[in-house]
Amino acid sequence: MKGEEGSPDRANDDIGEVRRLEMYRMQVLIRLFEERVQGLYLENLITGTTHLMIGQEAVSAGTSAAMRDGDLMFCTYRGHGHVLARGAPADKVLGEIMGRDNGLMRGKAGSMHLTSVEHGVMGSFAVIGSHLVLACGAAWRARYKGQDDVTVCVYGDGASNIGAFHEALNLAALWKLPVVFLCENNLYQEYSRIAEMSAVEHPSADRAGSYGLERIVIDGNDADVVFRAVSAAIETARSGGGPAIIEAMTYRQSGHSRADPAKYRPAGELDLWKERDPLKLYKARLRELGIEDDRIAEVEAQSRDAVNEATEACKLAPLSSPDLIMSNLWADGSCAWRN
Amino acid sequence: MKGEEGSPDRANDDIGEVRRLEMYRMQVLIRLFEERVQGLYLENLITGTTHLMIGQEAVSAGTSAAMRDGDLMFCTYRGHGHVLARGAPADKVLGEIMGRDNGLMRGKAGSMHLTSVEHGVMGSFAVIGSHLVLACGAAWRARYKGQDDVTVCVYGDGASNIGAFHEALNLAALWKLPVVFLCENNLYQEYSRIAEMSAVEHPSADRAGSYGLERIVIDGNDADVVFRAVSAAIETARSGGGPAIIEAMTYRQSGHSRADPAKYRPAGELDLWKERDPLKLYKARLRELGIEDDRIAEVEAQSRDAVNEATEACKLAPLSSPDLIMSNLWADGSCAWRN
Amino acid sequence: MAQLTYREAVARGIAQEMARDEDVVLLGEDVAKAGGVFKATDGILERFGPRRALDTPISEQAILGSAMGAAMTGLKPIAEIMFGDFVAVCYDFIANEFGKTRYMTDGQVKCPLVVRMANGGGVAFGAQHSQSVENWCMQFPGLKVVAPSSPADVVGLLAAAVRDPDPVIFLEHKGLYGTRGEVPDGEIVDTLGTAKILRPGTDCTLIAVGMMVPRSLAAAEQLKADFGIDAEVIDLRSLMPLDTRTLLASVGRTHRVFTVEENPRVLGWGAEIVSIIADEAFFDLDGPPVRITAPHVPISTPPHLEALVIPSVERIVEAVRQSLAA
Amino acid sequence: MAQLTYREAVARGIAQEMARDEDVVLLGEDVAKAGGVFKATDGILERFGPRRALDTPISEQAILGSAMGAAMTGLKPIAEIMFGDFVAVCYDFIANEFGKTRYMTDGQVKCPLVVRMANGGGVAFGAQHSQSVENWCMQFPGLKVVAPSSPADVVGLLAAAVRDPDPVIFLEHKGLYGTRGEVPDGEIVDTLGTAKILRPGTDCTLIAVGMMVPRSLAAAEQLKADFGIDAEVIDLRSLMPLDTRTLLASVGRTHRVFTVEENPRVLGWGAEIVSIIADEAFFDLDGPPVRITAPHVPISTPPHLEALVIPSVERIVEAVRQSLAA
Ligand SMILES: Cc1ncc(C[n+]2csc(CCOP(=O)(O)OP(=O)(O)O)c2C)c(N)n1
Ligand SMILES: Cc1ncc(C[n+]2csc(CCOP(=O)(O)OP(=O)(O)O)c2C)c(N)n1
Ligand SMILES: [Mg+2]
Ligand SMILES: [Mg+2]
Repeated sequence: MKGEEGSPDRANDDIGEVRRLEMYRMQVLIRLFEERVQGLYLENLITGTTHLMIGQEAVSAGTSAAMRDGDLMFCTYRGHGHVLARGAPADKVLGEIMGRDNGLMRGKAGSMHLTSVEHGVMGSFAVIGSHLVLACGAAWRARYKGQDDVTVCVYGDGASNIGAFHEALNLAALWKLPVVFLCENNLYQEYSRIAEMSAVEHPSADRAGSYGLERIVIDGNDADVVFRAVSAAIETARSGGGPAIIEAMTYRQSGHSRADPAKYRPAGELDLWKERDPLKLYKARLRELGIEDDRIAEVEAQSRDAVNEATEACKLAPLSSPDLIMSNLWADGSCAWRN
Repeated sequence: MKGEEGSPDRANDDIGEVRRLEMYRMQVLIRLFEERVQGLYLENLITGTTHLMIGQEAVSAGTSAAMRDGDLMFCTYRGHGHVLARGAPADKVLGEIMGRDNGLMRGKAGSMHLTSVEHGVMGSFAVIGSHLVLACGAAWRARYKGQDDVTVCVYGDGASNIGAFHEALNLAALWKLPVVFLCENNLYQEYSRIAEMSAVEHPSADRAGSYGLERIVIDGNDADVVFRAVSAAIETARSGGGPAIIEAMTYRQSGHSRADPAKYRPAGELDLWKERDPLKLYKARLRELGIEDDRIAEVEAQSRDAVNEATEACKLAPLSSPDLIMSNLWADGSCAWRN
Repeated sequence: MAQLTYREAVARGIAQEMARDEDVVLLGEDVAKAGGVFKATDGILERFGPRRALDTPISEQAILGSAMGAAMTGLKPIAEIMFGDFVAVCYDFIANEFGKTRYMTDGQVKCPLVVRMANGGGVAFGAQHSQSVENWCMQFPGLKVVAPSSPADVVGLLAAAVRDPDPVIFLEHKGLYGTRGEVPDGEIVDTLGTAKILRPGTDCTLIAVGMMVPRSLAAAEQLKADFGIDAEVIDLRSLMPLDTRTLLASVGRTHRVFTVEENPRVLGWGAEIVSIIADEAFFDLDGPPVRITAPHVPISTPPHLEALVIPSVERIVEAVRQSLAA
Repeated sequence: MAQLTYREAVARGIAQEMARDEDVVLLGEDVAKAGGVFKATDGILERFGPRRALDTPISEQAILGSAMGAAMTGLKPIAEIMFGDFVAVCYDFIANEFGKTRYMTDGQVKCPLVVRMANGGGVAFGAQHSQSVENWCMQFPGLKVVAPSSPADVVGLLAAAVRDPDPVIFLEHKGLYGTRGEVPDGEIVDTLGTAKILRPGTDCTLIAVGMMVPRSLAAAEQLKADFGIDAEVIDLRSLMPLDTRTLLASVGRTHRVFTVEENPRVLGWGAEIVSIIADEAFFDLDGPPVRITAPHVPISTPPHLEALVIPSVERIVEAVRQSLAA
C-alpha cells in the first residue's frame, strides 16, 4: 500500500491547511448526511432503497478534492457522498432521495441514480458494470474535442468481476483515455466477502497488469492518501498519459442497503475498522498538524447546519410532481411514441 | 515462449512415434479437409459461411492428442479441425458443412455450429465469449459429480477482449475448475490486428495473473509443443489443481471467412508464416527423427483418401430434410408452443 | 396445509427439488450464505451444504453460462439473476443460447435449467430494478417462461420447471414476496403451460400474470359490486408455452377480453395474446380487445409516482367499465 | 439521381452526416480499415481519418457504452454492432441505459447516438446471425427503432437518426445489402416515425419492414394478377415511433390487415400493430387481422431450410388469399 505519503508532516505541505479543513468538513458532512438518511428512513420519510457509505467518506472527500471544475464523475448507487463532495447542495441531494420536488432530478429517480451535470456528476448507475464503459466514452469525447477534463469512475470491489470491467479497462488503456478508475474496496459485494469471490486478493489492482497499467492499492480511509493518489492519476491522464486504476481499501460501516443488519460480518471486524474510522483519523491528523480545535469545530458545525437545513427544506418541499412520469422521455420533453 | 520442449530429440520420447504419426495424419487431414471445403464453396456446393483454419492445424492435432476419451471440448465457429481431431468422421463433418442429411446435426446448423457429443465436442459457438463460461459449467459438473474429465475451451485472440472472458477466468480460477482455456492467437480478430486491439501483447497469457494463473505462451505451429503444454495443463486440472490458460501463437493462412481475400496482411507476413507452416515443420521433424518416408506418405494418403471419400459420400447424400425445421426444439422432439 | 409467504414458497420449492434430485444445484449472487437478497433461498445452504448451493461473483454471464454448461453435461441448475432487469447483462444466453442449443444440434445437446429472477415493480426500486422481463424472454423459441402469482403455484410451478427437460425462466414477483397463501403439504408438482381461471365470469375476461393477478381479482370484485359487471379472471401463469385453449374458450363465453399488464405498453405479452384472440376468435368478440398496461414510460422511483405508472385496481376497473359501456 | 446499392447507401448516409457535423463519429469492429464486414462503411476511414472512424476490440459493451458516454458529453456517435444478434452481449444499454437516462435524470442527460446493426436473415448465417432484433429493441421507452428497406430510405433515415437528439437503433437488412435503387443527389434527410404506402390498394393492407417489404410488394402484384386482390403495401420503416395514423387510415379503407414479419411468431412487432388495430379499428375490420410470420422456431442454416422458415412471396400470397376467401 502506498500509505506512507499520507503520514502527517506539516499543514503547509502539498495539501495545505485550507484543503485539509475542506476535506474534513466534507467527510463530516457526508457522515451526518448518511446518518440523517438512515434516520429519515426509520421515520418513513424515505421510502425507496438507499446505500449508505458510512466509513467510506475519505474516498469521496479525497477524490473530489483532487478534481477540477469541469472534470466528470460517474458513480454507483452508493453515491451520496461523491455527489455531495462534488458540490451538489445537500438539500437537492436529500430532496431527491426523499422523492421531493426540490431534488436533483425533481424526485423522480431517487437515491440510486443521483445526477448533477452542473457539478460534473454524470450519473449514479445501478446496473453493475455499465458506468465503467460510459466513463470511457466521456473520456474519449474529451480527447476528441481537445478538452482537458478528466473523467473519474468510482465503482465497487464486486464490480471488478463483471465483464464490462474488462472491456472498459482494455479500451481505456488501448485508447489511452483520460479516465481514472477508482475502486472502493469495502471488502463486500453486497453480503459476500469479496475475498471469497475473486481469484486474486485485490480485484481491481491485481488486474492492472492485464491492461498495462500500474498496480495501485491505497489506504482509502485516509483522505490525504486518496487525494494524492487521485491527483497524480488525474494529472497523468490530463497530460495525455492515459488511464489509471486505483484500488482504495476502505470499509462500509453501514449495511449494504438500508435494511441490511450486516450479520455476515466476522466478530470484531466492524470494531477494528471503527478504530480506523476516516473521520476520527483525520481529526487526529488535523490536530497533530496544529490546527486549532475551534477551527475544527467550526467546520463540524457547518456540516451539521447544512444537514439540518437540508432536512428542514426537504420536509417542507412538495412530493415530486405526477407530471414527471409523462415527461422528459424524449428531447422535446414528451413521451409520445405514436401519432 | 516455451518453445524448447518441442525441439526434436528422439522418436521414443514422451510423445512417441505412433502419436507423432497420428498428429501428422491429423494435420494433413485438416489441411486437405479445409482446402476441400474452400473448393466446394467455389463449386457452389457449400453455401453458408465457413471459417477455415489453414495454418492452425498443429493446435488442433496437438490438443486433441492430449485429451482423453470423455474429456470435453468447446470450440468456436473456426472449429472444423478440432472436431475432426477429436475423432468425428470427416464425412459427417463435411456433410454438416454442406447442409446434407448425413451431417453431424443432419445438416441443420452448418459450419459454425459443429457439435458431436459422441466425440466430446459439446458445440462450436459463434457468439464470441459465450462458450468460455459454458466451459466453466461443464467443468463444474465434472467436479460436482466426481467425474475426472477435463474440459478444453478453444477460442481466439480477439475473444480475449470480451467481457465473458473475464467472468469465465475469474470463476474458473476461484472455483478451481478442471478446465483449460486455449487461446489460438492467429494475430487477427477478423480483419483487425489483435496487436492494435489489446492493451497488452498477449491478450490471454498476459492476463493470466489477473486470475492467479501462470502465464503460458507457446508455439502453436508445433504440434509437439501444443501436445506437451495442453497435456500438462490437463494433468493439473484432472488432479484437482485448477484451470490453466494457454496462448498458442499461430497464423491463419486462409481468410477470416470464405470470401475474405485478407488484403489487410502486411506484405511478406503470409510468406513468413508459410515458412513456419505447421505441416512442413512437422514433416521435417518426423524425418529428422528417422521416421521413414513411406510411413509418412502412408498417413498422408490416409488423409487424402478420407477427404476424398467424405466428399463423394456427401455429394451423394440428400440435402437436409425439411422436417428439421419443425423438430427438436423441445425435448419431446416437437416445436409446439401452444395448445 | 400451511400458510406460507410467496418467498417461503420459493425456498420450499427449491428444497423439495434438491431433496428429490441430487443433480439439482443452486447458484447466484448471495443465494447461499445470505439466503438471497429477497430471502427467497433462506435455509437452502444450511440444508444442502456449500457443494449444492453456491454464492457467485457479480458475473451474470458466468452464472447463466456455467448453469448452461452444467445443464448440457448432466446437472439441473437453478440459477438466480437477482433482479430481472440484470438479465440484460447476460442476455446472450436468453436470446442466443438456452433455447437454441437443442434445436441447432438436432437434439444432441440438452439444456435443463431454471433461471429464477425477481421480476416486476411495486416496491419503489425505480426504472432499472422494476421491469417485467417476461416480455424480454417469451419471444425466443425453445425457452419456457413461467410467472406464478400465489405461494402454492410457486412451489408447484417451480417443481415443474426444475423437472422440465428444457430451459425455463421462472419469474418471481417482487411485489408478491411478502404475500401469504395456503400451500398443501407434501410434494407439489404443477404443469407448465396451463392457465388457471381464478374467478369465473360471464361479461368479460381479464388475463393477468404476477402482481396483476390479485389486482385483477380485486378489480373484478369491484366491477361486480359497483357496476354489476361479472368478469372472468385468468391467471396466465405460463407465458411460454401458452395455454391458448383456456384463453380462447373464455373469450368464446364472455366475448370481451382485457389483458392486464404492468409493463410499458409497447410489445408487452398482452400484444401476443390480443393478436391471437383477434385472429382466431375474431367473430367471438363483441368489442375491441383492450390492453391495460403501464403508460409507455420507464418506472419512476418514489412510491407515489410508481403507483401512477403500474395499473391499479381503480385503473383496471375504470378501463373495463368504460370499454364495456362504449 | 444515382443508382446505389443498399450498402453503398449506408456509407453515403454516414458520410453525409460526418461531413456536416464534426461531432459525428463512427466506431465498431472492423468498421474503419476494413470498411465493415458488409462493406457498408467503405471509404469512411479514407475520407474522415482515424480520429473519426475507429476500429474497436471485440467488446460490444465497450462499443455501446463508450458511444453512450460520448453522446452524454457532446459527441454524436454512430456505433456498429456487426450482427444484430450480438446486441444480446451488450443488451444492458438497450434495455436499461440508452432510453432511460434522459427520463430518469429528468432531462439533465442526453443520449444522441445511433446504433447500426445488420439485421435479419436470408443469407444462410443460421440461428445466431439472422434474427430480427427490432423485436428486441422496440419495447423500451426512450429508444427509437428504424428499419429501412430501400437505398434512398437508408440515406434519409440514417441522416434523420443521426440528427435526432435521442438514441436510435438503425437496422440494416442483411438480405438487402446487395439490392439497388435510385437515390436522389444532394443532401437527403427523411423523417423518423413515418410509414410509407408503397402500393395503394383497396382490398387489404400488408404491413412490412425490411426484407419483407419487397416480398410483400411482389406478393401484392401476384395477388392482383392471379386473384384480383388489390393489396395496399405499407413499409413501416420506423417501429418506434410508430406511425399508427397511416396504419389505421389504411385499415379504415381496406378493412383487412396482414402483418408480414420474418421473425419467429411470438411477440414479433406484428403483435403490437395487431393489438392497436384490433383495439382502435375493431369496427373497421371485416375479418381477423392476421400475422404472417416465420414459424416459432430458430432459423436453420442451409438456404433450402432457411427459405422454409422466412415468409416467401408464395406464403404471403397464400395466407392473404386464404384469409380473404374464408
Ligand atoms: C449487473 C448487476 N448485478 C447485480 C446487482 C445487484 N447488486 C447491487 S449492489 C451489489 C454489490 C456490489 O458490490 P460492490 O461492487 O463491491 O459495491 P458496494 O455495494 O460494496 O459499494 C450487487 C450484487 C446489480 N445492481 N447489477
Ligand atoms: C459477440 C460477437 N461479436 C462479434 C462477432 C463477429 N466475429 C466473428 S469472428 C470475429 C473475430 C474473432 O477473432 P478471434 O477471437 O481472434 O478468432 P479467430 O476468428 O481469429 O479464430 C468476430 C469479431 C461475434 N461472432 N460475436
Ligand atoms: Mg464492495
Ligand atoms: Mg484471431
